[in-house]
Amino acid sequence: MSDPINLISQWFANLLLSWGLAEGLVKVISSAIGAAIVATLGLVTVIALIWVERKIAGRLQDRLGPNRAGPFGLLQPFADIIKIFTKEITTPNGADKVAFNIAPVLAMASVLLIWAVIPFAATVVGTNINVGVLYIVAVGSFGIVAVLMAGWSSNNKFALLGAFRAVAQMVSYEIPMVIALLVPVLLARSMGMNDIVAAQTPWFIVIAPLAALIFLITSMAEVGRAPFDLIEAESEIVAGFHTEYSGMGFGMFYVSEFLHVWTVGALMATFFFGGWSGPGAENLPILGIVYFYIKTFIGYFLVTWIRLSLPRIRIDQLLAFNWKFLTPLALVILIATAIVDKALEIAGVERWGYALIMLAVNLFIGWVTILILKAVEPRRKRQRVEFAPRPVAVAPKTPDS
Amino acid sequence: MVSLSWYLIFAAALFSIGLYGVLARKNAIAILMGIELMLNAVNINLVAFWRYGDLANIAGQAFAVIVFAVAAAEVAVGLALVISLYRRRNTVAADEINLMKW
Amino acid sequence: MSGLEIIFLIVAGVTLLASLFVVTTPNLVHAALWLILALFGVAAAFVLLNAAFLAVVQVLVYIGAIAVLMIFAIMLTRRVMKDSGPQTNANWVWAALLGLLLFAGLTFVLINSGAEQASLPALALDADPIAQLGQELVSPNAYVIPFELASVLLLAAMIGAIVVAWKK
Amino acid sequence: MLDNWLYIGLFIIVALFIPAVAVLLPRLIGPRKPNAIKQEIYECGIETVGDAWVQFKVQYYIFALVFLIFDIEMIFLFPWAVAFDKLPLFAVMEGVLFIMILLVGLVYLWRKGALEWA
Repeated sequence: MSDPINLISQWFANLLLSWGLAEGLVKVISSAIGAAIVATLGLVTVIALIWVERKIAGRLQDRLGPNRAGPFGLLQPFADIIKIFTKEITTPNGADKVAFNIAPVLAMASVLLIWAVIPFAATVVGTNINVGVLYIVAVGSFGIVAVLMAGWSSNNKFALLGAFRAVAQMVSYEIPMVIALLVPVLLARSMGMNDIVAAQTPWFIVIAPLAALIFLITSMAEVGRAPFDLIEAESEIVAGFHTEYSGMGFGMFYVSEFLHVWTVGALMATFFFGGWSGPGAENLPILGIVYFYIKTFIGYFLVTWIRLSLPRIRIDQLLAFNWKFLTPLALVILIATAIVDKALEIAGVERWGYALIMLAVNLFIGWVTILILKAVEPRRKRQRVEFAPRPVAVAPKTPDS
Repeated sequence: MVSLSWYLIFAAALFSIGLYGVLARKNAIAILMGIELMLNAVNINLVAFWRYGDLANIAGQAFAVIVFAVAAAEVAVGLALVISLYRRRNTVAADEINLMKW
Repeated sequence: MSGLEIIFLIVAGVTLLASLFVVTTPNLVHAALWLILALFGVAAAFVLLNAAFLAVVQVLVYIGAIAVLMIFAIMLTRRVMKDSGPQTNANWVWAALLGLLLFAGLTFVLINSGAEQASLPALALDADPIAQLGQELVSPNAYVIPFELASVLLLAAMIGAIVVAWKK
Repeated sequence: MLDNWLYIGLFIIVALFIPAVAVLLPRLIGPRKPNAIKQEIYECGIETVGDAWVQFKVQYYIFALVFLIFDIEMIFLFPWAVAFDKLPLFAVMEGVLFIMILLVGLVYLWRKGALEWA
């Protein structure tokens, strides 16, 4: 029993029981403390992430990033927090005060709630409900409601427009995301997060690489980061749905976005990269936590890298990309996975042969997709606009010449 | 123990409130909200009967899922009608929509 | 009173209160927000009934999709929100009476129906209602016809709604 | 099983409580000097004209509608995927047929032009 975390929780429960508390009450208290620890861990992660992200952004943009407050600028996030906590929160005229203040809370909660079901290690998991995958998608819908509330209650044209855009984008990309999530569920025969992790031999990224790619793209769109940051296209609609928020109201949206990116990394790791699994993780849960965090960070870094490299796309491109490319592709992958899986089961092909054939099917679908894309929209020759050379400066004509 | 009748009375109350909304509200969208409440009350009943009946018989849950589908279809078409009406007649008050009356 | 009973009463109370606001609030956006709370309460009731799958589906479908659709529709037809007239029609007294009567009648019937004595069967540990649901939804001996019909119904609803709402 | 949901219920409370404190705390410790100009609605410095309820494209509604229909259909497939081990080939094909109907709907939308933004 080399699992310190469960050991501590059991010791704690026994301690409470020895104090003479009822068993139900002990359960409630220890669950509440567990929930509080997981939620706080998420928020602490964000504090680190703000520094990490700014450093990554700095380096990728050929500058230093924060380097004044503390060594390597490590104290920068704390300075930010102190600043944002002491800022005045303004409420615009004509705003619906209650909805205006609930919206940022709801936005934050919708992201935090995902962490209730994410397995950190074989035995370290908040709770392994048997509908984990759907739970994650369902919790995300509170984020949609929060955006709508924020946009509507601000009494601001830009905010409402931004909220409408955001919701259109989020609901559109939810469809291929749910279809892509059906693939790991189908492969694992379960919606429980820990069951999905346990079923990954080999990792699902090998068996279903296309589903993983679709999931990554759609989750980035759900978060609303570049190249999908039309939600807060500052050159078009100011700051989108949170235009009117200041101080911590804005801070909550900001923090929830950071945490959401990190969560996308965690979900990628859990669904497609084997979660906590790795050599020795079965027996040593601490090792599982380390593996999980490394994998999550890789996913997080990938999303950040893409964000910093690509320009924003237009809204018609955004929606066309989703409905005319991602959704049909995801449906085709789902059909292919279901049929091939059943066929292989009947044929009796096991593990590695199964994985290889699945990989081949995925690669084939990807290849055909690229062929179709090339046929539909051949790459246009890059056009160069030629100008007649002209001198940089022309000598002024003197009147006597 | 929470007995079956608690759930049934809860569902009955929800249904009655929904019925009031359907009958008393003027705005067509508000009427649709009332219908949603009534459908939800029905779903609670279905699931409660599943839970307190034979667990191996999944009919209650299966029907609840079908009710979800029906509710979605109803809302989609209903709201589309409301939007279309608004565009043509510039009103969404149910008692002013009487073209089909005579 | 057991913990479960208290939780049930809180859930039911919040749900009913929220649904009362849904049918009485003049501001339609507020009504939609209360509707979200009421629907969430129903999801919690599903959880208490051990129907976890239906609970998450309830949140996903009703809060994530139907409520959002309603708010969109309210915004699209928003000029009506400005008219300050009463939001109820002339029959609202009769409607309230009918609602109360229905509730009283149903409660009376329920109390005398013996539902109080219905026993709560223990959940089998190995049975997974979701897998069972999945099997029966596509089983020819059970619900395959409703299953495929639901698909066709949704397709028809989508096409119909788009034809109706489409602006030429 | 309800134990798991007890944890989730408590998590909901915690997850609402922490940000609520974070939003309320600055109201206590932060400055509070409202004035008419500060509370004006931000519109890039120009005075606000009309109210915020500008008319929206019906396209937004169409996308939400398509989402609703697809969402429900996907949900039907989750129990099917969970029960996949126990399904005979016929049942698998039922599910595939279901997805095909969905694809038909998508093709219809595409042909109709409902997926265009402009």
